[in-house]
Amino acid sequence: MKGDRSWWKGHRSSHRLPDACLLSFALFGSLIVVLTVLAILSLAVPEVGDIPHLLEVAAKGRIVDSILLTMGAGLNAVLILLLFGIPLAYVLARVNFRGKGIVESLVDLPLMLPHTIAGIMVYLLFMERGPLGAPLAQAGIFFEDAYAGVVVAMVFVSSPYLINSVREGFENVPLHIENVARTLGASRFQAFARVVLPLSVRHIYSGAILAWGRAIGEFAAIIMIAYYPMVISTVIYYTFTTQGIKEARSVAFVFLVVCLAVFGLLRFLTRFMGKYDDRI
Amino acid sequence: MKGDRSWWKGHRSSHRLPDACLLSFALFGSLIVVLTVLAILSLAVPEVGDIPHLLEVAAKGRIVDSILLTMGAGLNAVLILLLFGIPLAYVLARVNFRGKGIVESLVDLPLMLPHTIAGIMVYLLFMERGPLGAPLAQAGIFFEDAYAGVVVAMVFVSSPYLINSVREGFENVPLHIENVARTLGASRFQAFARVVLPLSVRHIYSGAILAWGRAIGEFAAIIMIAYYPMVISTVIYYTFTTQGIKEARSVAFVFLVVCLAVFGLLRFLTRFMGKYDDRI
Amino acid sequence: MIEFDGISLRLGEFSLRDVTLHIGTGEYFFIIGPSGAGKTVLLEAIAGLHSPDGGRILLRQKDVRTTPPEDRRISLMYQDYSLFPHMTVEENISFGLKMQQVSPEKVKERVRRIMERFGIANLANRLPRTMSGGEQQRVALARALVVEPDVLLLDEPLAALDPITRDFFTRELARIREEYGLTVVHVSHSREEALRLATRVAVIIDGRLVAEGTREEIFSAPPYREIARFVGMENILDGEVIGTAGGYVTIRIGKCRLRAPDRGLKEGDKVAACIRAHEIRISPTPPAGREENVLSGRIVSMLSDGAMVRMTLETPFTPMIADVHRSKVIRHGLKEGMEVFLWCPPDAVVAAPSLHPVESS
Amino acid sequence: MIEFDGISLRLGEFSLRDVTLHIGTGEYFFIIGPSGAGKTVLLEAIAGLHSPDGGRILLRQKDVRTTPPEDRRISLMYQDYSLFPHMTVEENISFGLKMQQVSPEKVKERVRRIMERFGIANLANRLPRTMSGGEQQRVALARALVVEPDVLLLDEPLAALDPITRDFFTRELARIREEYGLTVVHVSHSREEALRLATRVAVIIDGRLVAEGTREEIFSAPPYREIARFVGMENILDGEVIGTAGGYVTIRIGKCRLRAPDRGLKEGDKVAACIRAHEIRISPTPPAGREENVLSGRIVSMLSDGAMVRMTLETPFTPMIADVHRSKVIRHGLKEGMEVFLWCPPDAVVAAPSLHPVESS
Repeated sequence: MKGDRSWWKGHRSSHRLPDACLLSFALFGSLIVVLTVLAILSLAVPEVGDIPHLLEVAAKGRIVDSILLTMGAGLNAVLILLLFGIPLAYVLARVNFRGKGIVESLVDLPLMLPHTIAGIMVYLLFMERGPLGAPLAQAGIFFEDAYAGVVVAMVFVSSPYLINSVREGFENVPLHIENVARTLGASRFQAFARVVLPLSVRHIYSGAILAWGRAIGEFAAIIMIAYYPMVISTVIYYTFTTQGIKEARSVAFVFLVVCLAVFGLLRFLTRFMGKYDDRI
Repeated sequence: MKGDRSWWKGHRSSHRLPDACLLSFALFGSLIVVLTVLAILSLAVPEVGDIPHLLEVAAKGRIVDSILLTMGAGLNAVLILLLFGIPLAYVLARVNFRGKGIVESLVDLPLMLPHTIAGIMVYLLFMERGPLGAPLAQAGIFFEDAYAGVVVAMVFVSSPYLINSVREGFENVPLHIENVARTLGASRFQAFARVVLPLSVRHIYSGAILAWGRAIGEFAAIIMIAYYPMVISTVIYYTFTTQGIKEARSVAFVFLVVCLAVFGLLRFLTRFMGKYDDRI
Repeated sequence: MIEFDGISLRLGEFSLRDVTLHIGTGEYFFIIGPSGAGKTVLLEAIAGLHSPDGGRILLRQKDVRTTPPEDRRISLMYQDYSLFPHMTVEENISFGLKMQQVSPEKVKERVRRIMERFGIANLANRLPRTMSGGEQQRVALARALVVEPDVLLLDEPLAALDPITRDFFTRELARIREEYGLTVVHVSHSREEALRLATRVAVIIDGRLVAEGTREEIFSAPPYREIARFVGMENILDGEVIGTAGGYVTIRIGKCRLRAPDRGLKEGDKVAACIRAHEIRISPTPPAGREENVLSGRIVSMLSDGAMVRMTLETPFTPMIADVHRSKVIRHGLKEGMEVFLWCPPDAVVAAPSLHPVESS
Repeated sequence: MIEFDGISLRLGEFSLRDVTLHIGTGEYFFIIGPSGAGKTVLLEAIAGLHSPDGGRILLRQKDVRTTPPEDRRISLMYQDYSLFPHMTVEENISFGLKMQQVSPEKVKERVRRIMERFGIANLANRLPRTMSGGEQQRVALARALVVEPDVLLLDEPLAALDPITRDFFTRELARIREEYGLTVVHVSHSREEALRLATRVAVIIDGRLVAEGTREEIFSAPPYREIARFVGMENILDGEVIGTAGGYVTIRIGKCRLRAPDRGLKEGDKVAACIRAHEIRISPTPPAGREENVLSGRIVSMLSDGAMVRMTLETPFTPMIADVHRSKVIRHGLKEGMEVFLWCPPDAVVAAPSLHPVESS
């Protein structure tokens, strides 16, 4: 390395240039970033070049309905996850119990599970003859090729994102603060509701965004139980196989723009949240 | 809450029982875990009950080939990622530069991108008429319905897992240690190779496992560019649509068992790695 | 007021082992010990935040095994103050009263009064992170005291303050205890704080209560070598008891002999002779009329900081440290390199055995 | 040896602003200042780990703008020692020599020698995390010195040690500097360490070098009020210069007047009169023949720690602290609550203006 360095040794700028090692690392590593940029461009450039066709695709009722369905089912899944995930995350953050490692593995399982296996599992569990699907069908709730099936698949695959993020938020609230609240007369639930929860708002919010993003992007697990109603991923795949890449590209681009816009908005809203958890 | 607590107040054990709040949280939160357990059981129980059929499926040449293909392509993707991801992760961990936020977003993009959009992007980029596919086809490398297409799709979707994990490992190595190595006469590359890299071994390893798990589980992005050769996810989906749930369940179970066995083995090997990064 | 009866408690890497303790009403009880010794765990056990694995805790003569922290009327203040970062000063102080369902008007009135008492009324609408350490400390105290506890637990309350603010709060704590009639349990590893505040002192090492007594007993006559080291006795000379007579023991250290008050030792015991630096007298000639506890040595270094001069001396067995008043140094013409005599009164020598006796020749 | 010429450097929340400094060969140069003042950044800039945004650094008379850290022959030791956790003690110490392509036999020999010098030969095959703080400290020193630097940078090297080990290493550092003929730059905020080691002292506050001088100049006659506070002057009384005559200034503090040596002040300047606690004499009657620098006060508290008694006194303007020898207390029969007179010689009063003058009436 010593020899390599000579080329900039004579440099007269007051800022020393990064050394040869860093530069070659940056050059090498940037190839991955360049790949992503190229991928975006190869999707975006032809679409932006043919705005009329793009608008035509975007205005199709089928596409709009599908986007609304996907976003709505994602939101639905996140609400269900918040209800069950927040208590679970608190227990995992604050209690040490025997078998905790197993519970943690089970929580993380959908992360590592191949998506089609997840799909098979959800189908087996919620199909009309399935152990959960059968009794619920009696109650009038159907999952096969139904909205509820989309939501259930989304809940399953996105649960680790929400739980782990919320848990991290709870763990970041110092135990000391909770202890002090207890000694001042708060029951555990009061301490949780008045102190721990408000101080974790940002983590809960960003966990919800992550889970929502994962949910609306799911494909494999959803098509097993609910090919219909078509979520947008299914529409993209269906269009690709039936109408070819040009049509599919347009649908994909519309969905990408909607996704980026919504994520951008959600991230922007984060700014207006309490910033207490930055500094505790 | 105060009233609720009375039921255990009379308890005489020397360990106080967890309070009502914690218990109800645990009860509520465990529903998510129970869902996962049920999902595993509904896949595993019938299969374990019909061992002969299972063995028959597992022994099919098509299944074995597909599993080997999937695992091998995943390994291939991880090796490519290590080559480019480690330098990128080091730069992100140690250098602050203008536009770093944008680079980080680009690195994370495949995480949040709906899988079918990722598939469209990879297809556009690497199809025979694509901006990268065309020149590489000239050089004799084809991606459409080819092994290289599987690998490229896997690299794209699993890159954030490796890069973020390795970066975290590098960030955990205190800058002070690297600084001391420099003052003792090590160039930046020597300090990286002799000090930073060995201290990040566990993070690199677990990042590689994560990326590999994500790669072998991918479905949507792969089928766009390479329906053939069939990775195992494609086989499961194909079996599901052509032969029904019973056959698909067997294939899924075989793959699940292989995955769990390999992950278990890989995690077990972690124990024999240097533990220095626990305590720095 | 607070009784520990054989308390054992494991909590990750910290533990308490068979701690028995009695803290009376109105005491200012100090708990000292090295970090990681289990001091904070002990406080938290008093507050009800951990349940002991074994033993009983009595509070106001009642077994509190099943009393949760919120029903114990004990306030706890940590070193980092642990203010609620999302609440203003006023909301922080109101929190405890609101939890106790005090009516809003009464809350307002009591909070106003205590903020005035602590001189923080002007901070009412500030958030904790915008305040200095001293201000945070005052808010934390007000929050702890507004609920009118009769026990106040302090976990290194002064460690995060600069020396001048620390000095101020040391006096403030003494005043508060009287004003509110509190029983205070104060965890620290500062010798100075203990000297200024404590009525009684307990020493915890490795989860065990190894000594308990008045501050004079612990600081002037530490019962064990480890404690002598911890409370900052400058000279600790390892030796062996070779005789006892008339309430004194004779300790052999190398070729020298030191007399010290007998504390139940017997011949052959390994002990350390511990001597504070300011108890050692230095003179260029053998001290007249003294035959015992005289050593010879050479001044290696002298360092003046104000009225006292700190000397390091080479002696036949170990370097020793002596603090001598500047006037003495001038009178005797003491200089670096000089051969001198060291003397100290037998009553200033503390014979302290080791907590963990080691085998040696 | 080391020259800073108008160095500016921003690094996250730390910054240096226009620092000019000259450290001569063989000096033991101390840099003190509150935490976050930029002390560590300054050391790292000397080592070449940061490039200044403006200004020049000269090392051995050469501009080192383009010299990377590995070519500067400067060793750096952090407070946490930063041993390589995956290498044994021997590998840690060998690292620098290997990087400099010294032949394996020579590496072995030089590492063996320095391990013996530091009494750590028995630790050769241990990993850092298995060792005590003092052992780690010795390994870190050996690793820094085996490459034979002529400059040693120390970042709070003693802060993590217990008092007794710290005392030992303070002496060790002084010895090492002589033995190796080093120029040492030592960052700390301990006054005691500076008093024992420094040949020269610089004070950094908020990234600016606000004072530089011999240790006597900085500690006995701090040029600014903030420094007086930082170096632990116990009494800091804010007032105003109302006259200058014969090399002395008169400072009005409330209704009292104090005389102090003139340091270029003029009438109307706001200054603080700073007095060390041990410079204050206390007597029950007005001191004979003294007309200046006499105040009246009342003893609020007395605290004895060894030979000295620390008193807190109420005076017409502010509480004051005085350290009085125990024999004086007994001779004058001083007691808490007593009305007394305070006196201090004009030469012991330091007139220090503020670094950041505030507007006041």
